[in-house]
Amino acid sequence: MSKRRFVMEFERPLVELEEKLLELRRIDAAALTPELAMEIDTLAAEVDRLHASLYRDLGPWEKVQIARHPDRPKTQDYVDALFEDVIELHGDRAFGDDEAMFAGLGTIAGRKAVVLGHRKGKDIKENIRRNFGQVHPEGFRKARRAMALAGRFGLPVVSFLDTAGAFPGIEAEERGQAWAIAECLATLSDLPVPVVVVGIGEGGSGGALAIGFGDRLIMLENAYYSVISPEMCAVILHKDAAKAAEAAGCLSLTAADLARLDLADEVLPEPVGGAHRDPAQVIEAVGVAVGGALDALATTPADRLVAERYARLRRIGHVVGESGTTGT
Amino acid sequence: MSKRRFVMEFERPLVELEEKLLELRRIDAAALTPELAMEIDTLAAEVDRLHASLYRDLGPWEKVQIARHPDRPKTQDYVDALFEDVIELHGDRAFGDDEAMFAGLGTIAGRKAVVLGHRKGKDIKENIRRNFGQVHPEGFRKARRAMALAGRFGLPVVSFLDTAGAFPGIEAEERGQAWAIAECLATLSDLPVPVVVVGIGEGGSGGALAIGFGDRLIMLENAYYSVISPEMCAVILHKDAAKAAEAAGCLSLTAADLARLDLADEVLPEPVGGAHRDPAQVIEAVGVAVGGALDALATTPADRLVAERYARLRRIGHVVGESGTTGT
Amino acid sequence: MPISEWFKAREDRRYTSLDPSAPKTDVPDGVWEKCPSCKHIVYAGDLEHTDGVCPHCGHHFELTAPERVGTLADEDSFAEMDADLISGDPLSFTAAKPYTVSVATARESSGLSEAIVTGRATLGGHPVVLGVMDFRFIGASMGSVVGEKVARAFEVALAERRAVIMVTASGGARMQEGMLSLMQMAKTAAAAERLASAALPYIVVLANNTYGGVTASFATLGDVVLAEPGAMVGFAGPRLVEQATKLSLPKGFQTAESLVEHGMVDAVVPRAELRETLTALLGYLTLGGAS
Amino acid sequence: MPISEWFKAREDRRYTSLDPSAPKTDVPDGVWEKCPSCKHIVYAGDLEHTDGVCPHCGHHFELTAPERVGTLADEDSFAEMDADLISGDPLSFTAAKPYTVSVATARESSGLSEAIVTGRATLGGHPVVLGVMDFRFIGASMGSVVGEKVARAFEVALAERRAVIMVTASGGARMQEGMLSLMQMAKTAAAAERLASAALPYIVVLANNTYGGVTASFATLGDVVLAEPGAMVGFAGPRLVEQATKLSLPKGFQTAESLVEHGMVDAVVPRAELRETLTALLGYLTLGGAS
Ligand SMILES: [Zn+2]
Ligand SMILES: [Zn+2]
Repeated sequence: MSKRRFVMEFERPLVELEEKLLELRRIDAAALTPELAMEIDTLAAEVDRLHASLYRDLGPWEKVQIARHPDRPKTQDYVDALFEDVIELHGDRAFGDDEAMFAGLGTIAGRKAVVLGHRKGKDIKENIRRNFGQVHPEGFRKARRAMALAGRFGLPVVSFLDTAGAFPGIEAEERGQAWAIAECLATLSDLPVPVVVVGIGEGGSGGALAIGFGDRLIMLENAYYSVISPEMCAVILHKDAAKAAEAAGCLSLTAADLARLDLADEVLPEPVGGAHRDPAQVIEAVGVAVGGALDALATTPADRLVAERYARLRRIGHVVGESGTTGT
Repeated sequence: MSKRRFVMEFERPLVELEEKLLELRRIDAAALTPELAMEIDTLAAEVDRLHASLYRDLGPWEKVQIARHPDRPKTQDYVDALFEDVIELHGDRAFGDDEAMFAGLGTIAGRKAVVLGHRKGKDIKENIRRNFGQVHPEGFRKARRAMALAGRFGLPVVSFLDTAGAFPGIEAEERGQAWAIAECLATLSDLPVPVVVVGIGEGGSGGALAIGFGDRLIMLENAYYSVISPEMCAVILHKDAAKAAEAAGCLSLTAADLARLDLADEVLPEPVGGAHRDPAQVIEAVGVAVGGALDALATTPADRLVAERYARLRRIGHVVGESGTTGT
Repeated sequence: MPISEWFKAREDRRYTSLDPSAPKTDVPDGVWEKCPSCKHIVYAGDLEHTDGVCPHCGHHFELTAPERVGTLADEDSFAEMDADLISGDPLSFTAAKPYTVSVATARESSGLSEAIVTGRATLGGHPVVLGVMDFRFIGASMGSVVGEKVARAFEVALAERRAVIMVTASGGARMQEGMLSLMQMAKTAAAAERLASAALPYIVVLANNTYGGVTASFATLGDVVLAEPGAMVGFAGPRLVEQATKLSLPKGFQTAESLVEHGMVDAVVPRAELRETLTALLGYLTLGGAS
Repeated sequence: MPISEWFKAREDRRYTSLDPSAPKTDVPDGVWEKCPSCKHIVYAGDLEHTDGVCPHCGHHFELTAPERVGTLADEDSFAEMDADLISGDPLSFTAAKPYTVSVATARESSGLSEAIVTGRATLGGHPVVLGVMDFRFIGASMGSVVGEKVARAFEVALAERRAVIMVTASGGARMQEGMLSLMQMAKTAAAAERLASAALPYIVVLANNTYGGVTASFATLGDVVLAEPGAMVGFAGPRLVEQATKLSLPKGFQTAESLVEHGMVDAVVPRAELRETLTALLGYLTLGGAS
């Protein structure tokens, strides 16, 4: 990589040691005293030790940081690598085309599908155009239009989640952010085709959920999916955004948490340090998982798909003192 | 009427004579010579003669002027007078609420219905708010939403036409004026409930048609319905808007023309001079006609309604050299 | 606690549907309240007669769920459902205070088992399932129990061919149940969609204030969506929008009135006309819905 | 005149679908054209090889209906329908000149019977009904015959379970047939809606320029709506908008590219990729449509 390496907060102690080591190793061989050489050896061993421990048993907050890593593979990377004959479909037919939302047709492992996904940019310029992956109502309405197309023509839906959340802007509110999300939820709920969702990065609240539930939920190991951002949760609980790490721990937002809560069907491991360390490998694993899910769902009749999706949703929730029969 | 009487172009010769007569009659009895008295009698007879002839056999252009008369009863007058328990429904659920389009629920002669209509204002202030009855895309989308509601809940649709046309504005174009109209047409075409349309004033092109076809078309005698405004037609044909009268004659846009072309099912007579001379009578006649149409359609099963509406549309058009069988 | 017990437990809080002669609001006789809108000091006894509408400026005070049920359901018609459903603590959520404590406190102070009360009722003679949220219960946030009760409300209506009326107020999804709360959005929207597919009517009344996961799920999916005057409704709260955009908010932002202008709400209906309007709407929307 | 005769009658105008070795465009060899976009002088022979796209700037020259059929339909696959349908003069419309004269002149100069050519074809192997409008015929305005041919196109597709592809260009409804023209909007939209109800695919290609009653009816009802680069598309024409609003129009107003930005069009597809894109789309949309 030619550009400067992006350092996540929790990596800083390691990176500082690495830089110190690099500096010591730049010392001219002639000036190298035995003491210095020993120090270098010690430091190198420490770096190795820290490297090994740091990325083992990452906490929720560390995973959130990895999920947000700017070099993490994005929806576009998955679309480009996994799908052939991609035709992007633009616009909501009412107001605009939201570049924070991808909608299109594509073929994965021979299966034709409608593809949806939140779109973050690769650099600041693209991020501004894509509003950092934060969708406006017209983006959700575009997604809904693509869902309807999928339903009409019997195409399964593959959806990639990677957003901090729906955009909390003035115009987004005025154009009915909540309405647009709710309509996506209703449409997804009885779409008569398989819906496979992949959490590839951030899964921020309603903005993720709008294209974020279906018949299978596949999560990357370090992707998160949460009812609220850890920062905002920390503000509400402690009036202190700095306590986001603690909040992240409370929210059960990691892929492993989702599997434990029976929400995720599959968790795909990432390379040590995160998906950005080896995007090709991760993308391939996602391709295999999506292909498998589509294969498994392909033969289910539409009405059973919809009935099972509803049953799946109906099971979600933790209720005690439950009455034996519904509503009586 | 306390406000100054609105004079239509074609009424001017009559109004000038009337004013002259009024002036003569103001002359002091003492100053009245026998010659003057005779002149007054002659003038009065002339006024009577002109009055009788002017409003008999009105030409298309005169009818267009009557259809545009500011005191002509408007959608709101019909809704207020003919419907009970009116609940207005606002908004398109995507962008805005267009005050140039009425959509709501109402009960006419015991029959519950969805009511639509273009809305002109009573004065300049209301006209600005209602954009002079010229609808934006959000107005058509609101109408479409109300149509869908009618379809879902088995409510017939009663629609009042009174617009110079869809608004030809920059934002109206940008928000998809054509798309919004087309979607109305598609939705109306297979709505599984009776659709009764009443031409009460102007029927300007696509903006009227968007809520302007169905199972019955009732036209007021001086209402018009046209593919293009006479003025714009004149510009295209003669590069001269002043030749609108001539263009109006070419376009077959009067209620009588529509009946002749088999497009209108019923033409309701207006008082001499136009509906504004006796709104209550005209509104009542419309109520009777709408009630009759709803009664007649009430027992038709939904699928037959839709099939007959399609057949009705398919018959429209004048084609020669027609092949015997469809498309072969 | 089932609402019936709640009624019994609080002799000073009774509703027209139970005892028309009793006072309607929670405020004890003789107490004065300051209207947040016009700043007038209002006698609580007067608020009882107006169903919580300020006699000076028309400001709509928030109603508790039982109060709201009293203003809407036909007399003696309300039969609560699922009153025994109670929140668990699936995430063992403990931050400032344990979630279990928050729930216990809310139950104690509100006298309700959860943030929504649902039940069969008639409204103007029409059979409905009525759901009413209560902001006093952890900001009427939607966790598993709210989601479950909403879903069951739609399912009962579907099975018995009733209309559904939801009076909403909520701060959003309940963060203490994490992703389980978020998924209640999908669950409730799915249940509403099934009702819609059966062409049964669903009417929403957005009350002050309705935000987040509730607005972005079942609360905006009504065939008709009404709002109370002055109700604040949105997805992201005004403070968040201000922070995120560094812009000052336009006048009337997220008020019911501006939502009508922006095409999101069918009508703003004053509380005094709400019952009548709902009755009329049910008359229109059930006509063909049963066919 | 059926298109087959038209092909025979004009030996100098042939299309890939009939004779791949023959030149494709209407311009005789050796003639030069000035590109309206880049002002380059373009050799007509070059335009033949590019299907009418300027080799200097990519400007898309308008194609005649037969040319367009040639660029899209599989070789020898196009079988025209309803070529014998001809306009009457239902209103006896006579203004600057009689309508009958306008029609006769248009037939003579275009060699077409009306402003749209429709027919069965295959496109990339997919069975379709293809409709192509031709601006030379009274501005490709929609009167009774255009409406009838469009409606029949949808009906044939419905009966034979084909996809429909419409390549549009039009000044709008044909005023010389008055209300009969306006009603063709409803008729064509109704026919498109019936195809949609049967889940058969309908794809539109908006070509320069498409306005008025055609845009506001079948031309915008496609499952997928594509547009050619630089195509001008709208309801009201730019001059009318300027007159009505007294405002200067924004840059790019009503261009295909701005329509994508405003959410109205799925994609702008260069002519060189159009056939391939349509083939791919048909592959996607027919998959489950037949079930
Ligand atoms: Zn007050
Ligand atoms: Zn050029």
